[in-house]
Amino acid sequence: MVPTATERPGGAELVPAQPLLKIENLRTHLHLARGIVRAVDGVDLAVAQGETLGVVGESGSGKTMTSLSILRLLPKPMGRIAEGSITLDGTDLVRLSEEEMARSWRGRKISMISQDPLTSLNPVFSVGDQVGAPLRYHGLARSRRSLRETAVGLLRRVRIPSPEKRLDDYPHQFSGGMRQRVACAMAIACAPRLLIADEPTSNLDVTIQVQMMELFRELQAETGLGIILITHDLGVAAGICHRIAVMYAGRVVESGDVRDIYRRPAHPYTQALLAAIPHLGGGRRKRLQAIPGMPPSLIDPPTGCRFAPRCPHRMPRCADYPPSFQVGPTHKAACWLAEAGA
Amino acid sequence: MLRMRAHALAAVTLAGMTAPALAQDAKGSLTVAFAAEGTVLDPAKYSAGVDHYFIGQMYEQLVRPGLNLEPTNWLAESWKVTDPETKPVLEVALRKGVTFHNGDPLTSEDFEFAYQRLRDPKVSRWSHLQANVERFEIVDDHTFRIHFKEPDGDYIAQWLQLWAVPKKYFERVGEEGFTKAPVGTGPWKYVSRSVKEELKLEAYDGYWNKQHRPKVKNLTIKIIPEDLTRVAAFKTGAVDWIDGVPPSMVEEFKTLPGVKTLSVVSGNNLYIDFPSYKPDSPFNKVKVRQAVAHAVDMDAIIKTVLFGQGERYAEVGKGATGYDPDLKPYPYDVRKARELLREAGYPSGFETPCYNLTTPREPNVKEMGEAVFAYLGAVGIRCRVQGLEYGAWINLGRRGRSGPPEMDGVLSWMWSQNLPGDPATPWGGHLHSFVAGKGWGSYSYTADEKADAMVEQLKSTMVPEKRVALIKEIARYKRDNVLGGWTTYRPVITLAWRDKVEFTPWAYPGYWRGFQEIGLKQ
Amino acid sequence: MVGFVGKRVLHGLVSIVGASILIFVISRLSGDPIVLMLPVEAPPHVIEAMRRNLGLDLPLWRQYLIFAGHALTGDFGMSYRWQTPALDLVLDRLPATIELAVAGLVFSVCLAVPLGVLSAVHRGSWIDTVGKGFAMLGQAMPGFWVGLLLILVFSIRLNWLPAFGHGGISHLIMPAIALGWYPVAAQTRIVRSAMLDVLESDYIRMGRALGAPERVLVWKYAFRNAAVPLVTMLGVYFASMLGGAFVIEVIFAWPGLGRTVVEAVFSRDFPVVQAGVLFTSILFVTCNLLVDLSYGLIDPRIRRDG
Amino acid sequence: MAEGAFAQAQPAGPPVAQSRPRFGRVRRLFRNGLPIGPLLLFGMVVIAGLSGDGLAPHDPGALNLGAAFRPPAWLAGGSAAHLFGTDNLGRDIFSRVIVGANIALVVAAYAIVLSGTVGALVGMVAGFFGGAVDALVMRLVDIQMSIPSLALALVLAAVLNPGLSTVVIVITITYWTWYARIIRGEILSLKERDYVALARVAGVSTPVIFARHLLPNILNTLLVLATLQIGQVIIFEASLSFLGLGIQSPDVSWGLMLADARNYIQNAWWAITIPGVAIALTCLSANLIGDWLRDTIDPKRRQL
Repeated sequence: MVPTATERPGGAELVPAQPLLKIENLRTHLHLARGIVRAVDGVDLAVAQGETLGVVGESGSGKTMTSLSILRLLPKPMGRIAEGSITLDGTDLVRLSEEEMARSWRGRKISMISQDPLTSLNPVFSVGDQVGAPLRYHGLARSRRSLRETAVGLLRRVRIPSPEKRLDDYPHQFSGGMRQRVACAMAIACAPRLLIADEPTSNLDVTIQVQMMELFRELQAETGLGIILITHDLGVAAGICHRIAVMYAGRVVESGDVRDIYRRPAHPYTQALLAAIPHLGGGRRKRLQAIPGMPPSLIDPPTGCRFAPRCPHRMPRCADYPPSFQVGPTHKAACWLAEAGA
Repeated sequence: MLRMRAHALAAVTLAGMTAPALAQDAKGSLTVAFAAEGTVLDPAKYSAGVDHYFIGQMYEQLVRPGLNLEPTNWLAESWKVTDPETKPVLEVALRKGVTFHNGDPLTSEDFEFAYQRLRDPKVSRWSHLQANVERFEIVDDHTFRIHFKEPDGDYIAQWLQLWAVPKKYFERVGEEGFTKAPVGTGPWKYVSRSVKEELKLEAYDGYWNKQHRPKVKNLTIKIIPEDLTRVAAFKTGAVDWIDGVPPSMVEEFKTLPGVKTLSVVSGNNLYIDFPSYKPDSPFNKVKVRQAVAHAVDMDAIIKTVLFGQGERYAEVGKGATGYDPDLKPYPYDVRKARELLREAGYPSGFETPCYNLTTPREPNVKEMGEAVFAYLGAVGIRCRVQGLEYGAWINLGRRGRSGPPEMDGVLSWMWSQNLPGDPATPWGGHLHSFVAGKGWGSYSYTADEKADAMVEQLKSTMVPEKRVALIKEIARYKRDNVLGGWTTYRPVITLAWRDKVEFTPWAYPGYWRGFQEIGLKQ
Repeated sequence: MVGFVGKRVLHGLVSIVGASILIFVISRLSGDPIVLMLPVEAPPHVIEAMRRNLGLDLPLWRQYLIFAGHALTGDFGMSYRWQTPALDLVLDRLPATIELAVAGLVFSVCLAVPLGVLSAVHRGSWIDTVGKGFAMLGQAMPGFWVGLLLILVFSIRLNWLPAFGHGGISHLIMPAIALGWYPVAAQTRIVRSAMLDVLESDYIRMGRALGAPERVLVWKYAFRNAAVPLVTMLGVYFASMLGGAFVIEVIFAWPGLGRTVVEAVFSRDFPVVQAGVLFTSILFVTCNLLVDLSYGLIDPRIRRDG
Repeated sequence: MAEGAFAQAQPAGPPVAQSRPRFGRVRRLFRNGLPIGPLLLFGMVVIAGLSGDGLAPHDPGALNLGAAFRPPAWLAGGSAAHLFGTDNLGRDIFSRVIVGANIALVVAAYAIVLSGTVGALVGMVAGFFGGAVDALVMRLVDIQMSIPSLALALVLAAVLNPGLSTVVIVITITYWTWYARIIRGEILSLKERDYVALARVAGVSTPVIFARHLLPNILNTLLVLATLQIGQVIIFEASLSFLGLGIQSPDVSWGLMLADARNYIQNAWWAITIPGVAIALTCLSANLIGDWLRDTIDPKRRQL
């Protein structure tokens, strides 16, 4: 069931029906010895209930730092949220204390699946213990026996074969795909509202990737779970996301429905990314275009459009900082080229 | 048949010895601590003086030194030696009514059994002491005679050698069984032992000597070699009696409230030896040896290095057989020492190796050695000091052996004359010249015919008066010519116990650690 | 699993036999024991008789064969000094040394683990420096000196602890401290760097993302991973405890094997030296083997392919 | 495919040099500056040591029975003549501590050089050639490792008649296995590196491979091992001297001073405290320098 987007007059961002998560003007800085890295430099995002938002971009574009900001798990002591708000179900997470964040939000309302299944499970504890852990953290476990039953249920839900027998096995006795499923079971243990999946499938081979996507879709359908899928792989994003946000150098340069982004990419960077995806078939043998140059340093980022130095359509106007132009009902792009179509 | 005049006193049964004092059963328990541990619990297997600490509590001999060191008949009611100069026969009459801890009565067979085991080199390490005994004759249950091939003065000097061991019990339980549960006639009965940790004893109710007996039921002897730890154990009340109060703490212990101390000579005789037998060695000249005797301020060393825990002696210590109060040790006189060196042909002195024992067999023996060598250096006998731990030290001192090069300089040495002391055996070992294969002079660096003759004669002098006179003569000759080394001091040990403990010190066996009479004040 | 154990046991046996040969030969060179056993005035023929009696006049290799032959049947010869079977002496004293070595190890681990974890969790803070400083101090002070000072303060001055002997826990405290303080620095370093790695791992960040309280994360999930490298080294540290016990036992009058061997060396009591050192190395080899086998308990991955 | 943080596949037995990509980064972040304090402290010990008894105000061996148990200068009854007071024989403790530094350095220097060279050579040979040689060496190392070091030292010292040279020999025999084991591990990991394999393929002779490729890396580790060993050697010598089998008087060593002073702990606490503090400060500074060296030169060696 694809959520219907309703028009919000004048809003730059077409807001989905019931906003689950709303990020406004988020700035997250890393205070390092060599200077302040403005990893996230004014990001606006939103995720609706039951919607999957794909956050796409090269590494260092700030997508992971954004997800860590949502969970308030920035690396201590360097990471700090300088500005902006992250509102989930009406509560601004940035104002919460660390204890409160841990006690009632992390793992309870928001949870995460990390990238590498090999290392995301504790090697010296049984799978049953780790899957049951979130329930213990949030006081949802009545007795040991009921905890085991819940854990078996969770494992069955993520399609782990004969879960009762595997409860006391250890992570190294599971394949990569299986381990990611266990991680997923841990993530949904307390029926969270939002799931942040940081490159969940990049370490898996393709067949497993498809199964994982299938799993996410089922979970979402069942629980109305909001999902933020962070990936550098546009192909994977296309498969599952309802909406896509493309990030470059700490900024959202384009966002919109998945159809708009793939058919009518308005921002040169998005166009370049799409050109870099190898297409099966498609007749013409097109050489894959690599994007020249390197993403800018985030310590003293260039003024104006940050993609300008690598942008084939560079114009003098690009020296000024391009606002987000509305190029479609739910489609925005931060590029002067898009100004014409607004 | 010349009766033993000197021992006439001994022949008479001591007044009151057998009067049955009302021996109420002893109660209570006491914990004491020794610095060193006896190794064996079988008198025949005794190897060194330290073994007396345990053997002395459980076993007894025929004769022993009394409270003021005079010879006292113990298990022997009376004894006499006939034809002491030609073919001596020692006849002993045993005390009646004496029983072993397991109730067996003491009889002559027990002593014959003890004699047989002492003769056998596979059992005893002192088999050579029985060399002069021809045969052992049992007259009746309480009388036996020992026939000698030739006169043997040492046999008498060491309390007639034999320890009472229960023959029937030993043969029943065998050697293994006996070491696990030893039985003797002594005041203390064996309870249990944990090597290096403790020996538990119990007062023997049926003990024959009602007058001198323990007045406490249980005794635990703890073994704490480390001085500091032993003192801490005493101060914290974990133990009520300790031996070997470190010299540096004797003054402090004397002032401690509720603590009594006793400082007594330990029976060991220390001296400095040098190769006077070697013609090419400076110590071959008597003037050099006399210079050594004058060069060291032994009294200052005793006062500071040994904290007063030493007693000067000239050849024979106070209380020992043949002690001559008129024989004085050499005075400290640096000018005389240098003059003697000049006369001996060494105006600017000479270099010599000096060997010092570093293992504390006697308290502060290492520091004492260092101090002596420093004084020698001051008069021109310049020492190249080398420290030796006990094993290496004994190996170096021995004459006529393979291994490390012969001792070629000044050597800090010691030779116990036991308590109350008899110099015959020690002189046989380091005054008499070294004779390979004969057993004379095994650690001797002296070669003097006159001294050799006198020492050999002493060996066969059994008549006490003659023995004393001969010892005095040898002592004077030894002192004047500084033969067999220069005598320095006899170590003094200090014991300490709490007021609540009633302790009467007996010198032998156990070298003051015998608990013949110990108890708790009621 | 069996192949792995078999190989290790074989290595252990080779080490033990090798150790027995090494100690046998060296102790034989340390001078003549007869002179120390017999009284000073014993005549030469008695000395020769004793030497023949003990078989010390035979060539060295034959003496070893006789010793090895008897040792296999449990007869390690009679102690020259105590004149009791050397084996009994050693076996009586071995438990006390094990007790002390274990106490020392427990003390050092109980100190090193919290220090290591805390200084890793609070890296760079004052806890880190104080922790490391305390651990470094232990590595800079000879055990016997620590022992002496402890006796001076806690026994003589404050009279809190018994200065000697063997008995309840109170007897164990000071010797364990004197023995155990030395390896604390090295153990802390191992736990600290292992902990630093683990705290940055994905599964810890995953745990945090699931709302785990910091205490549970550090002391349950992170700690067991960080303990693995320390456990692998426990065998080596137990051996250093055995070595260190030799001096500590002398000071605290601890009736252990260490003190027995020290005194046996001084009195050239070959049977006791051989039996004592041999059993210490058997103890060392077995405990190393046990530590290797125990990997499986702590680290499940080993169990599968161990 | 990003490589996992670190795969915790634990080899049986203590891990030989286990490389950790992430680890290096953490350490370099916290590379501490030059350890000024320890360098200064150790420098003082070296100066005192090299000067023999030049710096000592009195003859360290001179007895002065009258002036026994003088407290240090800063205490009541102390005199400036004897800065650290005197011991039971009236000898000046300050002079003895200085001369003690000399013995400590001499023992440490000889022992480290000897055990280092022997251990490194054996370790390199065993590591490089492997096979039977390696197995033999490792068994030898195991045999010696299975005897507690102090027990071995005791028996050796009784054989060789105690003194300075005996202490050095005993320490060498005890510590060479430590070097051999670690250098062998280092060689095993270096051998796998491509440039060594390439050199061998290119027909470069073994000694040249040793000299050009293996030795430079080994020197790093040896330097770290040596500094870490200084502290251990001094403590080892002190323990030997304490038992009476180490340095013998008239030579002066801190361990020996402790052994002599232990009976006078009541009358002269300074006699047993000051040499101990000297040992502690020297070892502490040596260990800190060793740690700093290890952190900067060779972060992987954290297990030492």
